[in-house]
Amino acid sequence: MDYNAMELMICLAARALEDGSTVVVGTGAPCAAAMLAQKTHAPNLMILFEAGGVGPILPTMPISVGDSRTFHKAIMASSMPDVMEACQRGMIDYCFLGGAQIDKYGNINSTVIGDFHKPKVRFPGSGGANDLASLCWRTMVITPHDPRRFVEKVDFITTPGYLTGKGAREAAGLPPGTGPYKIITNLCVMGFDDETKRMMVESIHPGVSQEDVVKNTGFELLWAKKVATSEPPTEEELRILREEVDPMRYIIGRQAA
Amino acid sequence: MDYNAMELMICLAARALEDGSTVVVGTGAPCAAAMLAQKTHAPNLMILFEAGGVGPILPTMPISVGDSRTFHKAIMASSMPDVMEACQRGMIDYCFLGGAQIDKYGNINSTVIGDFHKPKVRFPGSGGANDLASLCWRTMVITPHDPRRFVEKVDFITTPGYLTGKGAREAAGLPPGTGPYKIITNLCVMGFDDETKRMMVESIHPGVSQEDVVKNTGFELLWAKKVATSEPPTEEELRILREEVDPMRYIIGRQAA
Amino acid sequence: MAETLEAGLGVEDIGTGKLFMDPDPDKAREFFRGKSRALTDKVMSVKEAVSRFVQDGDYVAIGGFGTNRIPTAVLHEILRQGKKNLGLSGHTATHDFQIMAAGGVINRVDVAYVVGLEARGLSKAARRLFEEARIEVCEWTNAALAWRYKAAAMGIPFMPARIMFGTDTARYSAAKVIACPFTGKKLLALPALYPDVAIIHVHRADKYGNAQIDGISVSDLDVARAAKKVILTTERIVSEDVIRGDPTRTAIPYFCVDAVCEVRYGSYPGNMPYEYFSDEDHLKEWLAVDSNPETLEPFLEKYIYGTKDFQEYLELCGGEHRMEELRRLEFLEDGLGAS
Amino acid sequence: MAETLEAGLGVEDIGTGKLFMDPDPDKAREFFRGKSRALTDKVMSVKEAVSRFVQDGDYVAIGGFGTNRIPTAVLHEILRQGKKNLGLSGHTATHDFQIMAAGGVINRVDVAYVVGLEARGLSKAARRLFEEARIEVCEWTNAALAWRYKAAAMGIPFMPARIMFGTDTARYSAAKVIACPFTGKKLLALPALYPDVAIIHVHRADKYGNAQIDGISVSDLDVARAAKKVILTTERIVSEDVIRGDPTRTAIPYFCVDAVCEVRYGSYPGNMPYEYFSDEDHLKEWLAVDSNPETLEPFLEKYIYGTKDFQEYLELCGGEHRMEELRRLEFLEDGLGAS
Repeated sequence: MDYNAMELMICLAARALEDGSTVVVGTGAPCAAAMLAQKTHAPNLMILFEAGGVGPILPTMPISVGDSRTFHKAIMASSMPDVMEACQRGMIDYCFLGGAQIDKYGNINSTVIGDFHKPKVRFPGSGGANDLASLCWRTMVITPHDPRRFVEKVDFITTPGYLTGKGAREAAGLPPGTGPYKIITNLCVMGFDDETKRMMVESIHPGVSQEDVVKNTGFELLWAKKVATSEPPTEEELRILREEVDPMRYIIGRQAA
Repeated sequence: MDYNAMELMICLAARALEDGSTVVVGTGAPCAAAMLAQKTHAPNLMILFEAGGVGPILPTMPISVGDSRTFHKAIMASSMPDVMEACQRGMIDYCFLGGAQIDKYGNINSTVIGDFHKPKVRFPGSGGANDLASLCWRTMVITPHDPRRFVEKVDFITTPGYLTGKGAREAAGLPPGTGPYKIITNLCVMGFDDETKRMMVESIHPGVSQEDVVKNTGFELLWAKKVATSEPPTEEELRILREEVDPMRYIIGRQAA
Repeated sequence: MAETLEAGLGVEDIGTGKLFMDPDPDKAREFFRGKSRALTDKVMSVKEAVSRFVQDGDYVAIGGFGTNRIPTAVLHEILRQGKKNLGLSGHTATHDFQIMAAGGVINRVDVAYVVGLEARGLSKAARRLFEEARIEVCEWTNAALAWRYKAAAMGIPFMPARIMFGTDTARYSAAKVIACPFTGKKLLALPALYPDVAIIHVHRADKYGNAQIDGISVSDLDVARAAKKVILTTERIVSEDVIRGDPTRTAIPYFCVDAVCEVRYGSYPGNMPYEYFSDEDHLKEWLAVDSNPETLEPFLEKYIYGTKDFQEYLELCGGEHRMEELRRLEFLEDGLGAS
Repeated sequence: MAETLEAGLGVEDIGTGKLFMDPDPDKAREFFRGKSRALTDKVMSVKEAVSRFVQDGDYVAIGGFGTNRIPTAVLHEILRQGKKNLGLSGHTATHDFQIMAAGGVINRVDVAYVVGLEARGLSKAARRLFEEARIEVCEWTNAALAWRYKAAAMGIPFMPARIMFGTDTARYSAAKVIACPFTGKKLLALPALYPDVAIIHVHRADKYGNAQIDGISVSDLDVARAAKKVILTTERIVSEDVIRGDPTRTAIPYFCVDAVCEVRYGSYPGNMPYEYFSDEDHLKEWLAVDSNPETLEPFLEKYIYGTKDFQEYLELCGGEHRMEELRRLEFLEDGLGAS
């Protein structure tokens, strides 16, 4: 069955979300992934938005993480501090992030390219990204895969990955046991090596070569002992994604890279 | 016109409350005083209760500072932290306290008589008293006047008055500009001397002698340059107090000492 | 250590009291990581809830405000099941404290306000616990306990505050003094309080534990979030649609909650705002009998140990007829008299 | 200073950013002591509110969330009155930031999220401010600004938190690192943020400023309490009875508020929950024109400088007819399409 890279990324992200867990999502692909997970293997996945929406029944894709869709028939229309404090308390399992640059430890830049005081490019800044990546148990990243994004050294660490390697998060003061979990791109799925906390390729998408991945990554990747081929979307996943999650093709109609 | 000591105390307390100010009250005489003030010179006095009631239209005397009367037709039914934080922020002008013992600096004991670990008498403890006296601008005390209550040294400082004198509150860490304002008893009204922060008699109730006050006080009092005679309740005050504030005579029917 | 404090670099141990609960947010995070987030039916009897979620030795926080919106049925069941060595947060604990003191189920207490029933007078049974030194005590204030809950609800180990300075309340607490890193000012550091169990009575909840409270919430939003386990009693169990129909009104989300027990008149003899007023006659009777162990024992036997559940207690107290009177009082239907 | 930190005795200055606002709670207390607590009629025009309560140089906090429940009318009026050198809290400031950047009224910003409009793209006009170094910047995060407001609302000079560690976000912030006096763990100290003015759009308020918000409150409960002056715009002014009839619902009490302005559709082109959805076409037009000063100028002239008030702006944007379409979108009356 035909599918595009965005559909595959959403399906892979959805499968990484365990049933009975909690996830803070943004708009776009992460939200689609969480909705797909709810409609497939994880009916008890609870979705939160950082602006205060808790457990909505999403009628359509939100445009903003604070718009009225994010608390449509929700179990609670709360506040930003309430949601951030649930994260800090340890109640939130997953968060989803993007970014302009990411390094081999999963550190993310969404602030500036170039000098901070007179940047070449100014991006929005952390928003809630730093908070969620600091406080939620597992950070998921969905991002296009190219060498301008996957860089040896990010211009600015907006959001903590594993910083400089194993133990660095805890030494810096972040809650233990947290950190990047899966990086899902249009080429592959990566996790992190337990010993070094460096990014490690776990599966490569169908039709993508190991060389494609290397070529599009600006740092040296680690490779799992057995690099799998990413499981393509099932017919059922695609049907739900296309008919129920994103019938207007807001997300799945986009270019993934 | 005839009146009893409790009625006088309530009237004197009411008159000390400025219009357009905010006051946290408890049950009993303080609440009656605030209600009387609202119905006489201070229509814009805003009453709060520490459990969360803000700006109620009191239909009757509350029995508890958290009962449903305390937020009857209120402008907000909030929470204890919200009210306490308004105090800490500096938005609350007055609070009212009582206590088992009080010393010449206005320090109050409502915790124990005797040894802390095996007390002769155990009282309820601070409740919100310490908080309110620490954070509101002016602390009012309404209490019976006898030598067991007005003591040289309280067994336990539950709630800070001026501690050991001028500057002691600020040195200890309390917000500047706060402290006991008026002590209203069945014998007299006392304030605090600016230089020493010791309790100072400002007015003596009609029919009470200076000697009565001295005899009933376990420490040396200061005396204002001109000790006035406390202004008795007016006819109008008594009418409102008896007909509108406390028609069931819950409070004004009590013994003041 | 005053000098280092002045320099913005100090910690002063002013409190000599015992810290009953660990304020470490990482230990709490480990617990919360394992706590269920699933939307499952948590409706059960009070008996089952107490049996499953209150263990001997647990530290308990009670919602409401002493005689207002209190979870009486659970407190009675704790006595009936003979729980032992409970700790208690005495955050304006009045009738709730009186019940637990009478039942001898507590051995330690963080005190803000206990032993009194506000204007109603003092409980002798509760005082005896202290005067006979049968309970470990640590002193605090209402705001201190409120902010200790809030720190825990926020997932931080302490909350700075500007209270308690200069007093024996601080001296017999477990607070510390720190200097503000920005202003150099002294601040009281209040350790986070993560109760083992919170017990809260609400107006309505769905079967998952999403709950609404009408009127003041006292500290219950923070208590429910701070506690490791939460037992809700509710005047009414409502459908999920009621909750989702007005999500602005949700005070406690289901993922904080472990048990949902429907207990009509569950705050009796306390006041339940917009439902029924407190039964002042019955509270007076409590204060009278608990002045003496010899009158207290048969009273407890009659109303608590000798009843099988809260429904039987309500019947002994006048049942629906009395509840109707208290409803009329709540709604001021007989004029302004409150008792 | 890592060693003293380990010993629970240190303060580490990790932030090199500028602290725009004084976190001293005693200075704030002095201000709040003088703030009116009287129930007075505060209804006035947006023009009067901005003229009286927004001074050149003031530091401003905006309620809502970027394109949701934002006080657009006040932002336009700030441009129209040519206010200068404002500071801004960029707590997910999206369209609000875009307006203020376009108008050149701000010269410093605490950034959590600015220049972007979430999924809609980036504002070039907003980016130019940074890329041409025409604005002073201090970096934070959404939670950091939320908790900075909360510290101020609570009347304490800082809030401990567990975020930002190890990042350049912290390095370009004005946060400090302290050690927990109880656990020894590192905590980020976030300085209290007391804005000079908060501007918040709500669903309904009475003439005194008692206000209700339907749906998420984002940080507005804390913002309203933390700010020295508060301007409310409201979809509807309601009678005091509406407020007193359901006091559980009051989000902002009148004593925080200085001005109440009735502005129907006041969040346009943003979303107002339960009222109308965002006008994505108009927001797209904004993003298109602000990519270039030459297209931006006539756009601002047409929609803001050339209009006398928000009502005229609404008329230019399609008036009641367009608002009715956005109402239908909000209520999903034409199916699931959101734009």
